[in-house]
Amino acid sequence: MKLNRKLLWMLCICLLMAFPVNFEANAQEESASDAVDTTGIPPAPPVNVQAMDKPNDNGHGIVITWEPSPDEDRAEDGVIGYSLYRSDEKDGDYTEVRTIAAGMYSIDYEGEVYKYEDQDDREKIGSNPNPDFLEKGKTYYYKIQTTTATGLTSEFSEPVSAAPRGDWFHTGKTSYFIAIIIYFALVLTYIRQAKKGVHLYIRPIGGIEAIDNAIGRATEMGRPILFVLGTGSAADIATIAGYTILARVAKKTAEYQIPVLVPVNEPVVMSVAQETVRAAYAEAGRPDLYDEKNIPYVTAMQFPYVAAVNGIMMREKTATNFYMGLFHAESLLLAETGATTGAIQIAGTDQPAQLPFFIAATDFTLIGEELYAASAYLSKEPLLLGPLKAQDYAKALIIFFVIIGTITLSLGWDFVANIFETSI
Amino acid sequence: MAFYDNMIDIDRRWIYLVLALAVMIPAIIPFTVPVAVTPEVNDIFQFVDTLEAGDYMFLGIDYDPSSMAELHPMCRAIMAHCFSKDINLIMCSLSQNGQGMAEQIIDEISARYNKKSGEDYCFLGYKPYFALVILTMGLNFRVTYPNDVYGVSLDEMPVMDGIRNYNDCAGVIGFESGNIADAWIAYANGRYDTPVALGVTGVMAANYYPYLQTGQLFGLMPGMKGAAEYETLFKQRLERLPEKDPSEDERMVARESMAYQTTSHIVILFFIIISNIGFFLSRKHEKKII
Amino acid sequence: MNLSGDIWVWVGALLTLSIFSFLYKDNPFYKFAEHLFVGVSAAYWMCMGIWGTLVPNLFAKLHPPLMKTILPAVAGKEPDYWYFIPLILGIMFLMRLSPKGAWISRWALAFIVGTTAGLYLTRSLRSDFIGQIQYSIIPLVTYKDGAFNFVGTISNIIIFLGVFCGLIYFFFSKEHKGAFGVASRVGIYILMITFGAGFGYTVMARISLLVGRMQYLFADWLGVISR
Amino acid sequence: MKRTLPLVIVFCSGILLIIQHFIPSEESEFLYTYALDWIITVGVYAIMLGIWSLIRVTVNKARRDPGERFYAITTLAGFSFMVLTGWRAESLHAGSIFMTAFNYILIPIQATIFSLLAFYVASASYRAFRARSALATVLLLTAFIVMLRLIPLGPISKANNWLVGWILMVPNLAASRAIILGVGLGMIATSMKIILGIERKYLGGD
Repeated sequence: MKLNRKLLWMLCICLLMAFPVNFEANAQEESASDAVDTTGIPPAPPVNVQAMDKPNDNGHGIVITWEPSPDEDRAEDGVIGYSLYRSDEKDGDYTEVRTIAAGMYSIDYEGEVYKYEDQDDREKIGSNPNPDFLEKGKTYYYKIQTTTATGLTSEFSEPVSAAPRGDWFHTGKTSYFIAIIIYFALVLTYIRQAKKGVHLYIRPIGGIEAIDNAIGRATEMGRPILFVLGTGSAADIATIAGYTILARVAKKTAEYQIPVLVPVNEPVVMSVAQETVRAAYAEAGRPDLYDEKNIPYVTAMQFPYVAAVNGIMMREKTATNFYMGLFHAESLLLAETGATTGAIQIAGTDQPAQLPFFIAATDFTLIGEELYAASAYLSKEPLLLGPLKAQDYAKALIIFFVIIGTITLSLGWDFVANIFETSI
Repeated sequence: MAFYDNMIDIDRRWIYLVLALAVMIPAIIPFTVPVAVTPEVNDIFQFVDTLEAGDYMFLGIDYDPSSMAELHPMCRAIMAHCFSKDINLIMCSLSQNGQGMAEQIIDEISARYNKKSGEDYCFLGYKPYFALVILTMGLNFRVTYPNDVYGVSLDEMPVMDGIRNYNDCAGVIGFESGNIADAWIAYANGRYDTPVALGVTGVMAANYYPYLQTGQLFGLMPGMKGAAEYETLFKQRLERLPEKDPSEDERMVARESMAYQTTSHIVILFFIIISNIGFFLSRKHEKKII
Repeated sequence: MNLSGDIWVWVGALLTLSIFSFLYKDNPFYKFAEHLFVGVSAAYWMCMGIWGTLVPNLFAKLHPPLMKTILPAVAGKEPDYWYFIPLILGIMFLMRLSPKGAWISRWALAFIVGTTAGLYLTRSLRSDFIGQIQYSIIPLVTYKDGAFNFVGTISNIIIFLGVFCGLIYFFFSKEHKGAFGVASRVGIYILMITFGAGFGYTVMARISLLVGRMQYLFADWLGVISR
Repeated sequence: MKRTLPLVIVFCSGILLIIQHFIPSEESEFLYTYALDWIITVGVYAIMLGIWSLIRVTVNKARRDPGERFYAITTLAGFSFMVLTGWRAESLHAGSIFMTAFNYILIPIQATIFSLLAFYVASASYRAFRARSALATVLLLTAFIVMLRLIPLGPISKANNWLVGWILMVPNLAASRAIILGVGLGMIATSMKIILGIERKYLGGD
């Protein structure tokens, strides 16, 4: 019984709470159907008009935002457009910049906010001055007028002003900036450690022994070895990795006294390659065997280069072909010709698009980063080992962020994913 | 030497010869291969096909001359399809080198279907800053393009009478060889909710499939094969029409080239199969000896 | 049969056949075409470099009136003296030809290498690094039209595992043993799928190139088929 | 001086370009556009350098090696012909002898060398795509499935098309990302080493 009374009370309270709400809703409906006819009455201007310098730009942009006119959704003759006017004096002549259709709210804001970026950095178009050019540092005034479907216009909104200025840091790129600093620190730390002689472990890379075996085979057959450094420039990382492997190959060939042919397609690559081979021969104690003619410059053009290298393979009957560096469409052209001469072929490149062809046509392929790792593994140079370590730890960081990001995003939180969102 | 040893040791020159013959066959004995139509291409076709005469479509002819081989057939087929159904077209060309090429194809197809600029279609031409152009066209075409490419004011054109922006068009189909494709998705669809479909080069295709999944694109035509699929559907449509159509001599460029692709792919797959059979037989035999 | 009467078409056709002859074996015709190609392309790029780049991008900017017969559009422009820098750099670059002045050419090389290194760094950072991480963070469970999407979910899980195992495969600081080895094994399988697909997908484009050459021979030259 | 100054130049130009990336202001835009334009211009001088080296090698070959003499002269003749016909700005317009030679000598050779790839794709897949091991089988099967999409097989084609789309969108995407991430890290590290003067092989020997 006691319980029942409690229930009754609660029911009463609920009813009391519900009633006024219903009542209000009814009242609103009535007032709407009772609406005054607004036809012929000019609309109100927009509210909360603001102008500010456009962030992260080169200093020729102003952002104007405003909220809808109260008359935007009125039943009769609602607002259909907002016309934006600009002047360089507060009370001067205003010229129309743009009309924005009603309802085109900015996606950058929650709720109903309009945004227009007035931006133009061209002082002249052809030889005529550009009327829309915004001068850096100069103050511009803006006002807005609304228009209804029947063409009625409102009063102008109160003028607002802003001066465009150039920015000195792009805040949208903060995550890049932090990533760069962290990575810079990692690379430098590990290079220093490697230089100090700290042992940095690198796992054996499958196929390194394939390089030595291939050289051995050329020796047995008494035929030359071909080493192609690709069609990249001297400063491309794949070419740099190529030099290191070339040094190893050249040293072995000097010991076995077989020539290594290195046709190149860039003058600078040629001089580095010559230097590398000369040093390797000296290290092997056979500087007398070094012949500059074996490392010729062929031509800088891609297909003529391929035609010439294919010719070398066919005519010199090379026993082993190495392709280590940056390759484009020539990858398969070279590797298939090499296969027809019966040469053993070992390739390595960091170009994902060319890897399928090397995988299919050569005997062994170093995939992407394996090329860098192989060169570090073979040379044990601190300058190569250090960054490889740093790359490994950066990868670990990436795995960490991807796992955390994926888990949080799957649970419906996007804050980790948003770290990597950047405005460009 | 057992026959299976021959199977794994065919001289490469035989392979070259057979492939060369395979590529020549369709040139000597022309034939067309049935093209399996993928849903993403079919969606575009059905979209256009359900429109009524007098409806509007927007075409973005935004590719460079270097990707003409793949994108020209697509553009040609869709434009012909629209004109054959008396759909009005509004077109732009947002790639710097593409306008002349776009003009060529418009002249060709419009002449075949007897369509006139200003009455049945409007070619807006090239304007720089493609992202801004795509954005402002969502407000009104007249903002960036007061005139069409021939200098005629949009206000004086019967075809543009009462047509303001994408809302007045059924949808947008872009033919893209670069990052303009992203702008159509982000602005025309993302900002204005316009239905967008794209024809892209074969190399780009893989990157745009995800947008299909999310519904940001209502269709996608990838490379030569996509073009061939559309041509197939269009051809079927033409055959179903009762009256004789001026488009009977419509050339199905992409479909024709699929014949070469099919014969040569058959050859390559055939040799792969041969080599694997030979490989298994010889290995089996080796085991027996041991 | 409608043989072409244009001598240039014949030149093109004979050169095409010479290159194709390499498929049978190396021969003097191929060797001739190869050597001709090297010479002609070198001269072509040189002329294009001079008339297409040096003249409009350098000389016309330094001294517009001098170039007005070639480029009428620049006639009224003011000279831009900033362009003395690339002119000097270019001359320094050519110093490589003299054994004594070779060291000066390193300054120009240093400018090119430094600038490209800066560009590469920021570009890779955006497209290969931050961008790839951003796209790799995807929800594992997906819904389509409010209902659980089975294929989408499986696909996203495979993408996640693929990126994870692929990165493990390229991890060099730890020997690939145990669970680590399993992940790296999965990584290499997914890599192979990619390479197989990459190979298969490009075949179509390569065949198109061959068809183009065949059409040149049979339609433009021999005229046995219509194009 | 000979060794240090280039490293200073590398450091300054590299750091400037990196900093530029984070500064949206007009001064920074100016730097960026000019630097790019200058590199393109200086690149033309590199072509000249290459041509000089080519001519020297070819002339030497013609002098010393009677067997190669004919071919060396072919190269030199082709080169001189193009230089003589392309010696005026107008010769770059359509219809000139220079452009005709480009269209009927350069383009056919280049396109034909490129089209050899069609044959090589065939012979490489015949040799390489054998089910030697589990890994090779995976490679073989995906390549096979992807190539099969161009052969009409009725209902099988439909399923196959879906599968090809899925392979491209899912495993292909994942593995490419792993490669690109690793290569990108290497690229950034090398750029850093170059800018800081740690890596200096590209400067060549003395």
